[in-house]
Amino acid sequence: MTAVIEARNLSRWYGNVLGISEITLDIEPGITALLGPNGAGKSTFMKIITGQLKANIGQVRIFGQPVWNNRHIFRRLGFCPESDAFYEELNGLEFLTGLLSLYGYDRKECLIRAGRALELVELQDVSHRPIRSYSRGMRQRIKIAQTVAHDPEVLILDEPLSGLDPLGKRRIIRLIKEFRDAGKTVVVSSHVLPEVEALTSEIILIHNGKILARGDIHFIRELLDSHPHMIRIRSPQYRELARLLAAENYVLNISFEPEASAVVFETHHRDRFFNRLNELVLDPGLDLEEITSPDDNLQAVFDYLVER
Amino acid sequence: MREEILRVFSFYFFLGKKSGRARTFFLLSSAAVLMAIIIRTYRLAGYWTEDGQVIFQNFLMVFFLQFLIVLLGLFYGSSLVGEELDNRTLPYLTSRPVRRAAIILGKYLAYLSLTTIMLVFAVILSYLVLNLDPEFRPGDLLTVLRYSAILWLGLAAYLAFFSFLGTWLKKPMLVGLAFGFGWESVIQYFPGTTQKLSVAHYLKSLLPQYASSSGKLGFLFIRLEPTRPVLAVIILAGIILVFLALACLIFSYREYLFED
Amino acid sequence: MSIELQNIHYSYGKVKALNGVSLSIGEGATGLLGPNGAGKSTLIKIMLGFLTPAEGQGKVLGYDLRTEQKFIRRLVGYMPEDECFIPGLDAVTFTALMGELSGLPRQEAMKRAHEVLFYVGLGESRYRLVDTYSSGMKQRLKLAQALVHDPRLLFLDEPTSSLDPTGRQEILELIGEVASTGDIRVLLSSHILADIELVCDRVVIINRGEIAATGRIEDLKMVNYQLYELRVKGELNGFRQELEQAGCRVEETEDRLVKVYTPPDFDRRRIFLSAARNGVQVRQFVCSQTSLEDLFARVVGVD
Amino acid sequence: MAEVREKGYHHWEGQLQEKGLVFWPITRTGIRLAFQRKRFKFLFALSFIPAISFAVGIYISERLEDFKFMAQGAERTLQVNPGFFKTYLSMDFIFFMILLLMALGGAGLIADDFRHKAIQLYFARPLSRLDYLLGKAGVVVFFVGLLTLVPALVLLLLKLLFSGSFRFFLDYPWLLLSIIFYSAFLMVFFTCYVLLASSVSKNRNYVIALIFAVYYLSEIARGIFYVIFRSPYSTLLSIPGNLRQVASAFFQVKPAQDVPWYLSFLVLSVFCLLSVLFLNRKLRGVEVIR
Repeated sequence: MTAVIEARNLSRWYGNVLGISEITLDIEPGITALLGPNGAGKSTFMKIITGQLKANIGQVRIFGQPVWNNRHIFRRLGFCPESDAFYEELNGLEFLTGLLSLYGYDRKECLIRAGRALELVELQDVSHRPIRSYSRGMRQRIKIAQTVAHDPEVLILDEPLSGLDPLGKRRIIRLIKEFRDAGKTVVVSSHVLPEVEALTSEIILIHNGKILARGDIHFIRELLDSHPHMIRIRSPQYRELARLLAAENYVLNISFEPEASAVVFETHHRDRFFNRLNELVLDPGLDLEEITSPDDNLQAVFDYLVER
Repeated sequence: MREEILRVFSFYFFLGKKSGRARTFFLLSSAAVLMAIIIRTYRLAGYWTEDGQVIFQNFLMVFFLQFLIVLLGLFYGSSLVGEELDNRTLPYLTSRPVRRAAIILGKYLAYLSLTTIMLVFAVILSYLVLNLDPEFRPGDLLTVLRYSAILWLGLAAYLAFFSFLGTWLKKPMLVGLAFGFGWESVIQYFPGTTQKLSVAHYLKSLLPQYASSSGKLGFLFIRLEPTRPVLAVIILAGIILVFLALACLIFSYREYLFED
Repeated sequence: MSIELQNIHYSYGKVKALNGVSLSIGEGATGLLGPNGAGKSTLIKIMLGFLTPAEGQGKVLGYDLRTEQKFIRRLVGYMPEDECFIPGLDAVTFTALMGELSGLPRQEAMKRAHEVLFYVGLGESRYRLVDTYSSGMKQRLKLAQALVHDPRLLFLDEPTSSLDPTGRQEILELIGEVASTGDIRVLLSSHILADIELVCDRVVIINRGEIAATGRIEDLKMVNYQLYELRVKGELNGFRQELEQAGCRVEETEDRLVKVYTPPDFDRRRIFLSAARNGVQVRQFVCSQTSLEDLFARVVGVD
Repeated sequence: MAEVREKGYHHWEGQLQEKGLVFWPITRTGIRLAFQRKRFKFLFALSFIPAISFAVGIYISERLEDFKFMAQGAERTLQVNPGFFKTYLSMDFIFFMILLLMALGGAGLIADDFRHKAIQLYFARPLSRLDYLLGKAGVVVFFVGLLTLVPALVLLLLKLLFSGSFRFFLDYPWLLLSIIFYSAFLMVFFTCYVLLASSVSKNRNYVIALIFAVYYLSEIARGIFYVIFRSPYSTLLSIPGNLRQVASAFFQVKPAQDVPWYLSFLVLSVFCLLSVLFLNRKLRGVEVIR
C-alpha cells in the first residue's frame, strides 16, 4: 500500500520553543492515532501536514504533492482544528454551506452536501440555531461536519473527542470508524488512552516533539519484551498456582496479594506463559477468578516509553 | 483564480452582513443622513441656511473624506486577517481549496462592497436630503455620482493600505490610527511634494474646488497644490494595486500563529 | 448540610435547563455526574448566585442563595469550566489578586499565592505570564485561584477536561487531597465517571435538568456475575462456537474485548476449558461489575 | 525535636477581611497592566510635554525682564491667571493624549475580561458589580488625574514658588477648588466614556476604533453644524467643545461659545448617567454565560 501522507524529517520550533523534531512518517489509509501528552507536538504536526504552518526543516507531501498553499490538496483534505472557534453569529447550516461554497459548489449542491453532513452528525434539528447557542458536544460535531462535508479522502482531526461526555464520544468514535470503513485516511490526535484504544490499534506515540514509537499497540508491546509484563491472577488456589509456575524460567518474579488472594507474575514471554496456563487450567482443582494485565494498555506502554 | 476570489467574496459578504459591526458602522455613516435631515427640517421651518450644494461640500470634506472612509478602511482593512486570528477561525479558511492570495482579494472585495454600500448610501441620501427641491436638475445626480466615485476610490485605497498593514503587523490598529488620523490629516497641509505623500491629497485634487471660493471651506484648500486629475486617478489606482499585491504576497508566504 | 436545594427551576429562554432539582449534600466530596448539557454548570452557577432560579429555594453553607450570595462567595472556591484568565499577569500576581478580592490582606495574599501555586505544581513556572501557559497549566492555575482563600466549599466544574492522562491523574490527586482534609467539602462536576469514582464517595447523577440518582457510590454499584470480559489471543471461532453451544452469548467489541454473557449457574471453568481445547490464550478474564458507567448509561439512557 | 512539614494541602491560618477597599486590587492590576506595554510608557512620557512647557511659561512670566530680548510681546500672552490653567486643562493635545493612553491601557479593561471569560472569576468572589466597575474606573481616573489634576496642582505650586508670594493665591482663592472640581469632572466623564466603549465588545480593536470614532464624529458634527447654522449651540454636539464650555465656567473665563455652560454640563452628565446604566445592565447579562 502506498503512503498517503509522507512526512520527511519534519522539525519546527517557535522562537526557541521546540514544537516537533525530526519526524519522519508515512501514513496509510485507515485510522492512525497520534498520542501524546499536552504539548507533545501533536497539534504542531497536524498544523504542518494541513498547511497551516511551515516546517523549519523537512517537508511533507500528501498524495505526493507539497501541501503549503496547494489548493489541489485541500480539495481532498478535511481538517478539524483543535480550537473551539467558529463564526459564532452563523447558524449550523450557514456555517456549513458557507464553507462548502469555498469549494466552488453551486448553491444547490452546497445545501445538499450540508444537509448530508448535518444528518451524519445528527444535528439536523438544530441547524437553524446560531452556533453561539450550541453545547460543547454539538460544537464538536458541527466541526466534524465541516471536515467531511466535501467528501475528502484524508481527514485530519485534532482532538475531536476532548470535552465530550461518553455518549458524545461514542457517537464520534462511530463516525470516525465509518470514515475508515469508507476507505478514507484518518489521522486523529488524542491524549486520552481509552479513546484511542477504542478507535484504532495503529498508533504513533509522540513525546517532546519526537516519535517514541509507532505501529500496532500490541506489536509495540511485543517489541518491548525487555520490559517485563505483569500478569495478575486471582484464584482461591493462588499459592498453588504460584508454585506450579515458579519453576518456569520465563517467570521472572512472583509477588502475592494475600488480601485479594491474588498472585502477580512478571514474565518476559507472554506466549509461553499463557500456553502453560492453558495446560494448568485443565486441572479440575484450579479455579481462576480473574486474569488481568495491569500494564497491558496504552498507559503502560506510554509510561514505559516516556520514562525509558 | 477569479472564481476562487468570487467564492471567498460571497462567503465573506454574507458573513460581513450578518455581523453586528456592520450595523454599528452603518449607523455611524448614517450620521451624515441624520445631520442632513436636521438641516433640511431647519430650512423647511423657514430659517435661512447656506445653499444645499455648499452644505454638502462641507459633509464631503469634513465627514466623508477625512473621517468616514479612513475609519471604514482602517477597521475593515486591519480586520481582514486580524479577526481570523482573534477568533481563531483562520484554519477554516486556509484549509480550503483556494489560493491564499484569493483569500485576501476575496475578503478585500467583500469588505469593500460592504463599506461601499454604507458609504454610497450615506453620500447619496444626504445629498438628496439637502438638495432635492423643484430646482433639482438631473445633472446634479451626476455630480453626486462623481463624488461617490471619488470617495469610493479613496475608500478602496485606504482599505488596501490597511489590509496590507493588517497582514504585515501583529497589532495594526495603533499604527493605523496614527497614519489615518495623524499623518493623513497633517501632511496634506504641507507645501510642495510632501503633501503628495498622503492619499487625501489625491482625493482633494479630484474634488471640485469651487467651494474654496465661497470662503467657508477655504482653509482646507489653502495649501493644496493639486495634482492633475488623470495623474491622481492613476496614482490612486497604483496605491490600491501595490498594497493589495503586497498584502497577497505577505499572506501567501507568512504563517500566522494564534496568541497562545 | 453544606448544600440544600429545594425544587430549583431554571431556563435559558425557551430551553429548560433545570427542572425541579432538590438536593442535599453533606460532608466530604460529592460528584455531580451527567452528560454535556444536563444542567451541571447551571446548577453550580445558581449556587454561586450568578443565576437567579425561577423557582425554588436553597441554602449553601447555611446562607440563603437568593439573599446572602456575598457570604456564600466568601467561603466558596470556584473553578470554572471555561479557560479563563487575565492576560498580561504572571501566575503569582494573578493568584494573589484573586486572593485579595476574596478578602485576604495583600501581603498574606502574596504569601498564600506562592503556597497554593506550589501545591498545584506550578511552583517552577509561577513567574511566567499566564498567557503562555499550556492548557494543562491553566487548569492547575484555575485550581490554585479557587484554593487561594482557603475556602470551606469547592465547586469544580469539569476540572479534568482537556487534560492528558498524567495531568488528569495529578489534578484528581490534588483534589482528593483537599477533600481528605475533612473540613473542605468538594462538589466535582464531570462527565467522566472514572474521575468521580476516584475522588468522591457520593454521587449525584443529573440528566436533562433533573436528578436521576443520588447516593453513595458503593451502594450504587452492584455486582453482576453473568458477564465476563475477556481478552484472548488466538483463533476465536471455535472457542466462540463451543461457548454458544453451551448457551452463552458471545460479543466482540470494536476494541477486541470479548464479552461472554453466561446463563445462571454456569461454571466459569468451562470458559477456560474450551479456550484450552481451542488453543486460545485467555489473557484477561474479568467478571464485570455493573459499574458506575452502566448505571450512568441506564439512568441516562445510552443506546 | 525535629519537625517535618507534612506534604499536602495546608489551611491558611488567618481571618478574611470583611471590609476594605475591595476595588483597589483591580485598579492596581489595571494600572500595572497598562504600564507593561512599551508603547504606553513612551506615550505616557510624551503626554507631559505640555505640562513642562507650561511650567517653563510660568518661569518666564516671572522673569520677563531677563527674557525680554527673546520674548517680545510676551507680556500679553504669558499672563498667568485662571485662564492659563483653563487652557492647560482643556487643551486638545491633553484630550488627545488621554484618548490615546486609554486606547492602549483602557480599551481592554472590560473587553479583555469578556474575551478571556475572566468576569466569572471576579464575580465568584465577594464582589459586587459596583466594586468591579469602581475597580476598573480607578484605572481611568488614575491616568486622567495624572494628566490633569496633578500637573495643574504642580503648576499652581510653581507659580506660588516662583513669584515668592501668596498674592496670586489671594487674588484667586477659588482657583484651587476649580482645578480640583474640574479635574474630577474630567475623570468622571472619561471614565464613563472609556468603560462604556470597553464594554460593548470583546474585541479590543473594535473598542479602540469606537473610542476615536465617536470622539471625532462629535467634533465633526459640531464643525458642520457651526458652519451652516452659525449657531453657538452646535457646540453642544461636541465632546471637547462641551468640556471646554464647562471648563470656562469652572475657571470664570469667558467661554469660547456663547452658550450657557450648564447646558454642556447637562449633556455630559446625561451621557455619563446613561453609560452607567448601560454598564450595569451589560454586566448583569455577563454573569449569565452560555
